[in-house]
Amino acid sequence: MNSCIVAFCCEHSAYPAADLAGKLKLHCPESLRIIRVPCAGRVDVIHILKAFENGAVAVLVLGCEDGACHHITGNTRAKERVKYCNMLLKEIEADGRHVAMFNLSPNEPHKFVRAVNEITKRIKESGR
Amino acid sequence: MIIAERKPMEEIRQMIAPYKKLLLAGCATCVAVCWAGGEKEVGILASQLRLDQSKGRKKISVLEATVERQCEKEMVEELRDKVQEVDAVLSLACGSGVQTMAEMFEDKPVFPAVNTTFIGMPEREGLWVEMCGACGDCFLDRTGGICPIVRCAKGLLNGPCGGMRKGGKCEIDPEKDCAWVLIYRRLEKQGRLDLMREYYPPKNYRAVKRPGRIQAAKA
Amino acid sequence: MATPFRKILKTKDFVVTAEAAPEKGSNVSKAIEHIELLKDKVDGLNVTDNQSSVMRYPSLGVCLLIKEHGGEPILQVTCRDRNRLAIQADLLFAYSRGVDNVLCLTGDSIDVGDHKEAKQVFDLDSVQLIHLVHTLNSGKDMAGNELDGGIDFCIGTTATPSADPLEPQLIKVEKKLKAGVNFIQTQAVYELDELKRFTEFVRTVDGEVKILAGIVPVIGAKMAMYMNDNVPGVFVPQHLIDELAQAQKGTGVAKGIEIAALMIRQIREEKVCDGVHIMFIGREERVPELLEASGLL
Amino acid sequence: METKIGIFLCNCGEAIRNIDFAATKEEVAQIPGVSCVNLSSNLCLKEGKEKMISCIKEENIEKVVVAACSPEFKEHIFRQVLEDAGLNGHLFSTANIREQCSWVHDGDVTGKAVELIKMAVNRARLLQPVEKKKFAVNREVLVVGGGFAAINAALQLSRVGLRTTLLEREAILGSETAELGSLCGFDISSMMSEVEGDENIEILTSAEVTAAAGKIGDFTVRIRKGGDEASHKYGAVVLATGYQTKLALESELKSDVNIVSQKKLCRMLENPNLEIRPRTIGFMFDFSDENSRLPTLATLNNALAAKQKWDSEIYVFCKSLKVDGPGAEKLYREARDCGVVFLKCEARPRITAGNGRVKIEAKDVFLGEDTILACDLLVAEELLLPSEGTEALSSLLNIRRDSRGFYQDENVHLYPVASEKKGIFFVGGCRGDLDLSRVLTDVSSVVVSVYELLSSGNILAEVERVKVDPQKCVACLTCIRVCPHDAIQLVRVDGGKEVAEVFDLACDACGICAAMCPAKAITFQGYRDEEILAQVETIEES
Repeated sequence: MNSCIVAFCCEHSAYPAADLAGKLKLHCPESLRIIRVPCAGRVDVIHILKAFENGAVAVLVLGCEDGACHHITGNTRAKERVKYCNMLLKEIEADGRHVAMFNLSPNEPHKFVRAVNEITKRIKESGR
Repeated sequence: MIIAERKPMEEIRQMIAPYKKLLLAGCATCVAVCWAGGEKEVGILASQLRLDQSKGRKKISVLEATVERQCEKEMVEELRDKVQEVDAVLSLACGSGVQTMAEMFEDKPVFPAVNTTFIGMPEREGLWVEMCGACGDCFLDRTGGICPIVRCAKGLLNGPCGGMRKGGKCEIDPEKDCAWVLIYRRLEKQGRLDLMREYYPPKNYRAVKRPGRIQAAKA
Repeated sequence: MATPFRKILKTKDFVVTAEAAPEKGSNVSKAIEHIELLKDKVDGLNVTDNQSSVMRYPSLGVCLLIKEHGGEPILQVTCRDRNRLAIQADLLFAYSRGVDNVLCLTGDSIDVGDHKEAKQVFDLDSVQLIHLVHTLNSGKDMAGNELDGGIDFCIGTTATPSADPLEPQLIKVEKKLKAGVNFIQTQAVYELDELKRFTEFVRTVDGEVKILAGIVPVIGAKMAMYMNDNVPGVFVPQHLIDELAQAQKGTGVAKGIEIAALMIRQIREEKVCDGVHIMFIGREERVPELLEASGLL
Repeated sequence: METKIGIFLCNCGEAIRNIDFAATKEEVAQIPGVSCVNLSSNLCLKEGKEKMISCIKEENIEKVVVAACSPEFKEHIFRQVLEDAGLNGHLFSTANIREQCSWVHDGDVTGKAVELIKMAVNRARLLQPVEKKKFAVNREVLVVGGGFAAINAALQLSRVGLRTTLLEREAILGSETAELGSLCGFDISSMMSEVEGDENIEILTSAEVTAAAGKIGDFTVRIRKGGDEASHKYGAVVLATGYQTKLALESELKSDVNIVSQKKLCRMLENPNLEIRPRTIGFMFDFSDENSRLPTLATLNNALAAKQKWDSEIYVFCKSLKVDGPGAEKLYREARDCGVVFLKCEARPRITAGNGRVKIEAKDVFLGEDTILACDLLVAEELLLPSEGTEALSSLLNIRRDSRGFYQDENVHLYPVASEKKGIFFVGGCRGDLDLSRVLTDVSSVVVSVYELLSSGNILAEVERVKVDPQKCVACLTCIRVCPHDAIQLVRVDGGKEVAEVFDLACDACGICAAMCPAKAITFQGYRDEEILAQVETIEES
């Protein structure tokens, strides 16, 4: 099973950044699956856990920078939930699985690619 | 409102270790409102258990169900056929819900997945604080509406104790306010400090003969 | 045979008491050592009751030892470990063996001790305990039944003069005074004006009660900060901590004694209160040195 | 019967080369529920759209999936196509096979394209229609405040035909503005008469807000004036409550007669029969509060006035001089040319006062050594603080403030005048250290925003895009507390039970409430849990 990465991308920052990465012909791993959400604050713990249940190896939640969230507290909520998810995963020693949150602006495609590469590196390190 | 907190995964694992098929039963009232055992938490725990592949744990199948209130026999009855299908029930309701479930389905083991902690209120979303200890002999009229039985670490009727920290904080936790300082400030504001100056004799700790039983006069 | 504490309170102008802290275990040799050392040097020896909620040899046990060795024990009773039946029974037993001074305390909370999962009792609190002793003194138990054989305790309690905010503490002290106490042994005091403010207040409510200022010598900045965070009722002011921080290595104890002795002298000369209660936590053997340094021997 | 889904592929005029569209077409045709698959090379142009409309009508497609470029790019175009074909615009899902598939990977990516289309189809299958409706809105505007910003806002709002209420706490309007006027060199008397004369503006003086409720287009504000209180309805609320200043001085110096504020110096300058004229004057600012745009302007104007009137020696102590307002640089040049001495110091000067003189000790960065100046008069540094009642009003209106207590959360999307709550705006000094030119730009942007919202008397918005199911809601108030736009309130349903309800106009469709609701009672059309999880489930099939 290839190491599938699910990325919940906020339509105000991460999704346009992903598009820009495409326009600039930057390279991303093919196993990346982007799911568009109106705000990182919409991503709930159950969505992340279900992604793992369906075979994802890593889940990325990508939202706006602090102080630039279109919905003021969306990115902070997402950060709290990702922290809670990491705790839930640690509880069941699912160290092979990773969930991480990164903040970026819509004009930062390189940051988007760096986030994907960072999570891929973590997967390799944990030998999945 | 009853406040509860989910048990650590380690405890839950030990309880359900011998069983292959489980029913996770949530309750949509108190434990849902305090984010401990509602339909959403049932989904999260079920997902966690399915993902729990560590150290060769055998795959378990998990059914999910949530009833309006698990402390009502008729509502728990709706789960009868699902309970027949499984080896054990993991209830995310408060203690009263778990025991109603255990009573209704005596042939199946029923386990608690949450710890029922106290009767309280949310200070802000995500933070709940204890307000009432259900002592059966309410004392709030004499303390300006602040209960020293549960909000004072020692439950004193003639507070505060000598260990009160600077700034009116509790002896055991510098973050918590000393209940008797709160009472003092409120009674002072209302000009009713005589209530605090009054001597209160030892409390009747048997006001509710445990386990409590209340027979409504009209039924 | 030592003179009864109640008589000392009436006659002596400057009363001095100290503490004999029971140890963990049944070997009482250390306790006896402290008793022999202090019994003739002080007017009364308090025996702590599971101090800081740490399980130890019972307070009543050491009181009987003090009696045997001719000292004047003061039994400390807390409400944390025993409900109203057990406390009344203990008091009957204590009085029957000649221990007739009792210090009524609420007691530290379980969380500061070493049995952090024990069930707290707190059936009574310190004020209710004082009322209870009076009830026993009047020949009845709490349920109103007649007692076979009278009781007559000399009653003491504690107070925290440096509490912040102070008014709630003073309300409680007032309740204790109205319940009727013979003497007060305060918590550790480091600021003279706080002690003065406290004694003035007590005098307005009850003229005869004897006030003994609590003296806890501090032998180092680190210990002071530890006590501020962990020992209930102890608030070492910052200026004292800084002073201790400057003291060179090894002279901490001497510095602590020097500061405490200065405080005792001031209290005595300015007649701020009727005596002192020395609590040299963990270093009972240095108490004579302090007594000497403050001119009390 | 499966819902009929139509897939429309677009190879974007051969711009997408590494996807085999024939194979894709064949494979996606087998997805359950898909009734037709069309390939086009210019789906977003006129010809492509017409073919799409005719296909939808002929095949009576119920849900549409477009596999083409990014939705950020063309989503609105395709929604319009659906509406033209008689379908609800929401029954539309996209697969981004250009930017996020063809362009971002090299080599053949047909496999991934098929998966992305499967994801889009899984989501499309569950989509539900969302209607649009014109919501009537109240066209009256409430402007809170009585200063320069408030008056200008009221004037311009009434000029664009919106009835405005100007609410001032003090007894008279513009009490501080008069002094500010002379400080910053312009005449405000004409403005005052204009606002009193305008019958489109109702002025309520010595009045204050005691309660506020409701949302954009329907704010109910209770105002106490004199003895009685009355409730009024407004479509929007503009806060222009300004700021207040406090001398940044040690307490014992505050009472010294030789240390004054900018306003006091202003009065001294205008006082014709002033006995003694200060020979040397010292100014100080930008030490304890680097928001010093206004103090800089006030200092430059006062220094020039003092130079011309009294020809006194003037020394200005500051950490950095902020002259970014229009005309500020010119003022600074003028001041220097006529002999005002500027001293730049890192640390705050030490001030001692006594026997009629004020001693200032400071270390000038360029001179390098300590300079000690004894002067007759010191104009001390003033701290800019939110005006009285800012905290109370912000809790009444349930809006956020920045870290210094001024209005407007420090969020880039809110600048210049918006609040996170639709329909509430901030103008002028109440949201920070603004010179008068910036206040005027604030006013014009507020007028444009309010006009855009209220002018037509109704706002077109989606109906129940985010909806609370009254049966499942246990009124735990989590959604009301977490909604960043305060768009949810507790209402009593006809059965008497209180439940949460989302106010469609105020809702900004972020979905935070849907994620936080413990009873899963909130549905967010287009991004419901089922719709997100349906996309997640496609991973298993790959």
